[in-house]
Amino acid sequence: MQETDINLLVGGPQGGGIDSAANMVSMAFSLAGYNIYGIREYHSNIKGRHSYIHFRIMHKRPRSLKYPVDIMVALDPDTLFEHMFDVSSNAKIIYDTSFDKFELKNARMITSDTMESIRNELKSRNLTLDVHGILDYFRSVGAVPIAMPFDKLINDYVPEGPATRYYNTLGAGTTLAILGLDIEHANEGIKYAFRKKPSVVDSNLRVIKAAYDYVDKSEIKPEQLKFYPVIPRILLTGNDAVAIGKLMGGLRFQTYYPITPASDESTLLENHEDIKFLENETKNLKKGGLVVVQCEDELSAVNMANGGALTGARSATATSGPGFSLMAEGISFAGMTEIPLVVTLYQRGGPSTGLPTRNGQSDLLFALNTGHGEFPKMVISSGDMEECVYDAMKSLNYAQKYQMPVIHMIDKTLANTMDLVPEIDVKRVRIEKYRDNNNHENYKRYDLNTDDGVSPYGVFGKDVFWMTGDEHNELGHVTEDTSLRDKMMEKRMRKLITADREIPMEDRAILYGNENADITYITWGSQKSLLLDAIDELKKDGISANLLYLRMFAPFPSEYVGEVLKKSNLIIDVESNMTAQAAKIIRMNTGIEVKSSILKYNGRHMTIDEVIKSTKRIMGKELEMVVLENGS
Amino acid sequence: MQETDINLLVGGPQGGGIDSAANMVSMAFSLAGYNIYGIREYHSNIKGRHSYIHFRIMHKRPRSLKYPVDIMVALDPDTLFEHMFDVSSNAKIIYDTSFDKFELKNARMITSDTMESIRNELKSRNLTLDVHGILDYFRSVGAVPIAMPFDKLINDYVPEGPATRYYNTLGAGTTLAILGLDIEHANEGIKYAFRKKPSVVDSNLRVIKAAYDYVDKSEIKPEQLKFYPVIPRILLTGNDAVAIGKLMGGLRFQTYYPITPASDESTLLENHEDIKFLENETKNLKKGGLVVVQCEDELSAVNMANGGALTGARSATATSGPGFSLMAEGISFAGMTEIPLVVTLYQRGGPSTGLPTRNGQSDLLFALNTGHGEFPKMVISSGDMEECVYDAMKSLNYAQKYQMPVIHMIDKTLANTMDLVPEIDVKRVRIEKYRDNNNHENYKRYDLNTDDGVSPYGVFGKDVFWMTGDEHNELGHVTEDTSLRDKMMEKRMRKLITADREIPMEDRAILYGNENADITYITWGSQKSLLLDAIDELKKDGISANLLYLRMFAPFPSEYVGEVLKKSNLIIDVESNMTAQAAKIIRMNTGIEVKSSILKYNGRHMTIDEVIKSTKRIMGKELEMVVLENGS
Amino acid sequence: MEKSVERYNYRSNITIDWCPGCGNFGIVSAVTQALTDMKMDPKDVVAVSGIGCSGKTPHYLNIAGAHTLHGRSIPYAVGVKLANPNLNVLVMGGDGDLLSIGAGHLVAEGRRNSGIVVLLYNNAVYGLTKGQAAPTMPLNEKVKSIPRPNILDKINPVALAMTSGYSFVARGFSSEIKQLSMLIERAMKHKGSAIIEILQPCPTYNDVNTLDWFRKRVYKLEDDKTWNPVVNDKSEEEEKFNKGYNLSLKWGDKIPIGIFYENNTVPSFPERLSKIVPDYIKYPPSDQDVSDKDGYTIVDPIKTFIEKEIE
Amino acid sequence: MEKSVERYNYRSNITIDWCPGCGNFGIVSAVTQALTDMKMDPKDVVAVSGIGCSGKTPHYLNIAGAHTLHGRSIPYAVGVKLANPNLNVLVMGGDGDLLSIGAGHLVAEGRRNSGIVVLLYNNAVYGLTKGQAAPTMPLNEKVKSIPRPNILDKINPVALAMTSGYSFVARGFSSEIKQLSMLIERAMKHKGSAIIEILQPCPTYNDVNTLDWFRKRVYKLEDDKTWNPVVNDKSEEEEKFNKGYNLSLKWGDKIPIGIFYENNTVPSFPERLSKIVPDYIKYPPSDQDVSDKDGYTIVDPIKTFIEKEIE
Ligand SMILES: Cc1ncc(C[n+]2csc(CCOP(=O)(O)OP(=O)(O)O)c2C)c(N)n1
Ligand SMILES: Cc1ncc(C[n+]2csc(CCOP(=O)(O)OP(=O)(O)O)c2C)c(N)n1
Ligand code: SF4
Ligand code: SF4
Ligand SMILES: [Mg+2]
Ligand SMILES: [Mg+2]
Repeated sequence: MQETDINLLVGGPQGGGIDSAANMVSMAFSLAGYNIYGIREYHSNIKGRHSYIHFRIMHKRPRSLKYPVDIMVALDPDTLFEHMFDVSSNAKIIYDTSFDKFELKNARMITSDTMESIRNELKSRNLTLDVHGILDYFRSVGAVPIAMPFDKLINDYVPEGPATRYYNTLGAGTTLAILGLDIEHANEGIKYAFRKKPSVVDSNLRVIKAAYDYVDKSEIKPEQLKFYPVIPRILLTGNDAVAIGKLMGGLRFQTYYPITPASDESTLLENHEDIKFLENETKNLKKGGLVVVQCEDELSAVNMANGGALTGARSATATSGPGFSLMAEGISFAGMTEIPLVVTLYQRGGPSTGLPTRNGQSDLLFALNTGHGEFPKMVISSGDMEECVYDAMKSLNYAQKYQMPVIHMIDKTLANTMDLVPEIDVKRVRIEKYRDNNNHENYKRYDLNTDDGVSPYGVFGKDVFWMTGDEHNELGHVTEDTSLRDKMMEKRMRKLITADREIPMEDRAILYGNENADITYITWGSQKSLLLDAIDELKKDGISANLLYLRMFAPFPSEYVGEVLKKSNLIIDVESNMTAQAAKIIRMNTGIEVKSSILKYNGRHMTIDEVIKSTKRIMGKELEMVVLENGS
Repeated sequence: MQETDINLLVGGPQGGGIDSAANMVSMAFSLAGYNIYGIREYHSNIKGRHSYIHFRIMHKRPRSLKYPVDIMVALDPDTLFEHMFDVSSNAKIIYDTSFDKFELKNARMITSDTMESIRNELKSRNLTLDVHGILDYFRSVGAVPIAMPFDKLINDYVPEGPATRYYNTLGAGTTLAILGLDIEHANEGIKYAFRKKPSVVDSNLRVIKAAYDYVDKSEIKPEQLKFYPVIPRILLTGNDAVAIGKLMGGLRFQTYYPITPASDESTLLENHEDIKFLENETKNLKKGGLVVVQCEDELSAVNMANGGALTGARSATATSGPGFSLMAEGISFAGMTEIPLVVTLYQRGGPSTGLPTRNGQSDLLFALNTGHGEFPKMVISSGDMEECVYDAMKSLNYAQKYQMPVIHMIDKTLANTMDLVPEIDVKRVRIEKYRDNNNHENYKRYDLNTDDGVSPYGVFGKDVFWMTGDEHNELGHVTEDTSLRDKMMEKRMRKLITADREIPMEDRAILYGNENADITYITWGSQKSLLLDAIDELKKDGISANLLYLRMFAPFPSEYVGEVLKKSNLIIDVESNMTAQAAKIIRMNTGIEVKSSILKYNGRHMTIDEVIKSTKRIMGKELEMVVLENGS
Repeated sequence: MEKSVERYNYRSNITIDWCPGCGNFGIVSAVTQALTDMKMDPKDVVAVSGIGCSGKTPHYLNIAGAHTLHGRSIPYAVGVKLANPNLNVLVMGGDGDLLSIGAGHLVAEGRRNSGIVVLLYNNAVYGLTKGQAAPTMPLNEKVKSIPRPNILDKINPVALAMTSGYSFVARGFSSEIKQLSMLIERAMKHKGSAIIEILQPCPTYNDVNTLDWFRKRVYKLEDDKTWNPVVNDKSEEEEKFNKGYNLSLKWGDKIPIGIFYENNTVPSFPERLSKIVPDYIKYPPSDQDVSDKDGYTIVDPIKTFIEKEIE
Repeated sequence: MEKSVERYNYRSNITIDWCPGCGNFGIVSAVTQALTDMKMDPKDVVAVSGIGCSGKTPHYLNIAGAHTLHGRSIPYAVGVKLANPNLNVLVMGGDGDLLSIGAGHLVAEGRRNSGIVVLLYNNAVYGLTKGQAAPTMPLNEKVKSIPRPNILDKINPVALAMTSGYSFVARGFSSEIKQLSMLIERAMKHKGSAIIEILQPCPTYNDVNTLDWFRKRVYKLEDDKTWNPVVNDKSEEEEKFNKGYNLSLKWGDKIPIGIFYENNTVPSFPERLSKIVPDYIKYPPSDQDVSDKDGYTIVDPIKTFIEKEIE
């Protein structure tokens, strides 16, 4: 029997409970022993516009998503139109009977541009511009629309209404019923999804019952789903994972200004200022809470975090592109004054306000070169949940050890990925502290007598010292002396050489797969796990591929990357941007030009089908660069 | 007879009138038919700290400075100490008799770090730690100290005092007298230097007389200076030159927030809001003044300039590193919304506040990659006065033609260089306007129907249209449609390809000198003219060198640069930064690694002597990278 | 402001994607009402916004619109206004936009008095980023979108605007459309910079300051016939300023809406510039020729910067 | 603040490079006087400045010093204060620094009330960048360093601070060292955030507001024995606020210096945080252990973020 591999899409209006549906489905499947992997797509809008979650459910842990999907749940008519090309033949499409009368032109929330292409598409197929037309289309490709009387069903089980509030649960519940999940799992899913709103649990449970009863009585034949034993896991998004990692890594002072998709991290932290500690042997330690400050803007956020770090507190901030642009000056200051600062940079679709809720990997060169003048900084990137957790810890470590700003990059896709992660290992990463000052009498903040460039770190409250963003002497006073200036510049930059020497290669670049493959993929960020899946897929077609996965851009592992690529055959760079930024950085550091690339900049997550198809086009020399287009 | 080539240094306390002295000397020499080239060095301080001007005077136009100097004027004792290594054997050193009793330890304004190295130096030579010691040192190397009773002399000629106010004129006047300049030229110099303070002209003229009388009566034998006919020239600094170019180029709206070394440009413009027009044929044109706004900060400056540009006004702002860091978000917005914005970026010593009044070329990679997301921008750089003028005009042209932000880079050395420039050519650069909109009925701000990526530019006041930093459709309304997104990204980036195709190579990269030289220098910015002089010098030693001079970093002339460098032998990169940024950009774009470099990051201007010496060390394979150290 | 149009639809045909019941709908109505009443040529009015739910407004209006950056609407608006002082420039900003990230510009504009009209949408939350506390939410207030009572105190927009130097300061309410449109019209006719704080329910995130909550509390200043906040002579300035300011501090069971202060004796920035910049109003930066018929500069660099020439 | 020292020299041995006659010398004297009077342990006081002539102050003091970025001294100070609420944090900022580029932070700090002490050096110019008009220079004023009368209006620092919510607001004069040191001491003892506008002659650039000009005009509020600006009970708040505010508008032949307003009923941010963050004052962020003896985390991720676990 083939392994279960379900691709599912739940779509509906923003504010219509897609999130709860996603949480509920995830929990239900995980209780049946499955793993899930999902990504949310939504507009920059509070209520009404089209939003959806794309899921994949497997027993082994899925690491990528795939089109077409096997089941689609449409909580509004817009979903049917928006995803007309996203379903497989055979797919089941669950929707509300009442949509039947709906005309495309009344779908107010579909933007005019998208509307136009849908209209053209339907017209070209001679289909009517309404739900009938789209259903005809689905049928024509072999998909199976399943109409359900949403309102009636809900009213029967939850007479107090309003029915619209339960569409999400009904849709999700029906999906679970069809997929053959036990109703108990579905119920647990509800309890989890609404854990913060206990008052609505009961009514939602009744809706689940409605869904199961309906499927039971209908002609639909539920799947035979195998159940597996459950192992402990945590359902995390990238935002969650970074928050957890930061707290574990010793973060005690976080500043932020709200911005998508970064602020979910800070909000989570803000709700957990009351830290729970491990019990063993921490009895006599000085334990306190976490301080999270919502600032007036990002200028304040970055500089306030710098200020916090001056007291010895592990400090960080988190933002995305527009906020990061405002932080350049503060980052340059941290570099100059050797402040351990961590900035978590959540990339979204740019430039400017861009696509504020969509994916992008277009801030890499900016992060690498941000801030005026020359100063050491580290730029690291995570590509999956575990890396989010442990890299967040390591970022704080690096910042402390090398006394410099560390930019930790996450992309929106990863931030909004839902993944079931096996238990977190509290002993995986050791916490490393700054080099302590033990000369309180004659403390020199910027002691030049250091081989590795790192001077002992004194802190306000324990030491009297000075610091300034002007060029300074060892005491931290302003100087314009030419030779001291040279020495200070060299001392600061030397720390980067130290970091380059000390940090193990597996934290910087990893070659996954066979050294002698036909294809070498290069990537960073959220495409990592997708490409690992792709390599497995390609193997089935007899194509061998490996992956040079980049995790650290400064200091850049030039030598290693150069060596790997020199041995490579066809190199394909895979990035969610337009200008292949990682490839540029590779060329700048190694001279090697990567000619082939698979790029995506429409703001949506990459899916494995499009990557594999593009790979084959590149192998067939049809194209050097392929731009991916999946997603609604 | 050898050509006159005088290297002169006038030093004294900040606020002590060094500027006026410089202006006066320049004007006096220029009236004698000479050319001058001078650079100011000063602390970030208003009054008291050491400041100096380093000059070179020749009949043919000098393009670089040289140590050691032939004459040094010390307006305070500090100058003697600070410049102990900067004088040639034979040099004349003019100073005040009263300094004689001065002890080094009383030189409060010498920073402790510099103080320490001077002290060590004197001690190691067994000299006393006072003016006697330093004078002994000067005598030991063959220099000629000339003591003058500053106070007495001034009191005799300007009894109303205070004498200290006239030290600068006395020092400068004495220099002119010794160098054999006509007193009439000196007097004209005074009138020019104090043109804005007519009330002090007379007393300064009397001080000039004092100086000339003194030299006359002394044993000093003035030089025999040849006088040349005078041709019309303008005494410009880089700041002036950019201001003039901008105004000629059609600038009518400039915003700024004060910052060194940028604000002199804006202040000059602010004082000339009343534009004077050329008379021919401009009778019926709509002519008005220039608006300059001092803003509350750089966030306001960049965005207000963007706002101004939306009305069709040619708009710009000017700043240096710290302010530029704050402009990243506004530049990304200009890129996204296709606003013709010019930012003049005056580089100073970084990072952070750094060396606020010193030189640096360390903002190049930042400028190139500034702002989150991917958007087209142009980065150009000027290297001498003429380029400042005409590049300022071209920047405005490029911004208009390609509707994108243009960053025009100047370094502090160039900004504070004093140079006599032959008349400005008002017909050198044609003014190019944005592509006009002539479809006012159905105007689409971001019309996709364009081969070169450039859509007609409508302006507020003439057209109703929308614009947003979000991804948008042709009308300028927000869209998140995937295919429209791709098209808009491609349209915007296409403009850079257009610019790359249209702009002639001489505006982007120039190879000066013989194609087949032993050495190929690479540089940008203020080292241009110095290296041209160096090439001439080296020729005398039988060494052939040429210069690949870079003027445009985005779009980068990769092909041309690659071709030139492929043919080169020993390539030496010369930059005023630590990480050889231009060389990195070259490698990123061509794959070619430039291994040898001459770098300077102590904040002071490069001098030809140190460059030539370093070149020879590199040729002798003694070193690959040389760090320059001249300057006080 | 001389051009005028009859029967123009100031609403664009873009779908509004604000939540049902959002106070912003009322603001759009009031703006279009004012423009209609003033028969404003749509080319002569520019709507400038930042980022937020409020920031979407310009797209919904059929006048020139710039939807700019979070917090930067005022610099953009001032840029437009000073480069072309003949335009009417409206700023539409959220309370987060104008009072948090943009507070520095809001204060600076008081000193400049460029002649823009600022509409400050006060919903006490950051709408578009999911309901965090905005600078207008009082200390210890708990709305449904925040997990614990607000730890920051509020700033009073009317008091801040008056202190900063705005020469026209008012407060409106998004459901009092007639008064609001009157206020907008008055603000647009005022020469200096004007600001109108607009109380705006956000039913999605703010369940304290609801429509009803406001309805019960607001009262109109102009209903008191003795209320005259207009300064036409410097001698009235101190008294009227103090009255308006002290009144602005009232907040609670009764919330005054209307004009708090209008000072016609402060010259606007364009008026100040006119004294320095030749022909500023006639040929502002937006409207000049910068080249001759052959495309060359018309500036005489030597005469303009005369003192720099030698010989 | 419990530790204290006897006979400590709070002046560092760094050469001061301000111009002769600069008012900043008086400010340094007043600060060291206050610290001496309070016997402050130098490790417990942090001086935070921005960029400007004013920004150099921390180097001249023998206490912990952070000379930060132009306009950002308040965020830095707040970062230090909130990460270690047991420190005394003094901000030393220019009028350009705090009221122009940093005005947004100045306003926001009123809402936060973190308990920092802001010394605002008012010389009406941008000293370090050669004398441009600062936001404290009135409209049409012409000092020697600007080529034409000021085209921007001034902002009133005391009025702005009160409007923003500072719970201690005063004005001093750099030549009234005794009063100024008293004001600083009072401000440091106040729990919430305090601000002191300090009138400071800049003889190099400002030839209008000279030492004499100020000398002739200033008078001390405390000389009027009936003057009591301190609010210890909410009921006094409105009246005392209005009095202080209205007084702050007086400027001309007579300029009041002293305390305008002190409100002890507004909880400071550390007090607010103490209610949420466990052991905040005892073990603030600066003072916690974050790893066990083997160097591993002491945080239990599951218990802390419990709702995220499955099974
Ligand atoms: C520099 C920057 N920081 C943060 C954001 C994210 N952001 C978008 S809207 C918004 C706040 C919206 O609140 P408000 O200004 O009150 O407007 P409202 O949505 O309530 O109308 C924020 C913080 C951004 N777009 N840019
Ligand atoms: C971001 C940034 N912009 C501009 C500057 C340049 N700058 C240095 S000091 C200063 C103003 C100083 O004025 P003020 O704050 O009043 O201090 P003062 O010198 O008068 O004490 C400015 C604009 C800077 N350092 N950083
Ligand atoms: S979130 Fe609030 S402000 Fe935003 S649209 Fe919805 S109701 Fe209006
Ligand atoms: S410029 Fe003014 S403020 Fe600065 S040091 Fe000199 S006198 Fe003081
Ligand atoms: Mg709001
Ligand atoms: Mg000042």
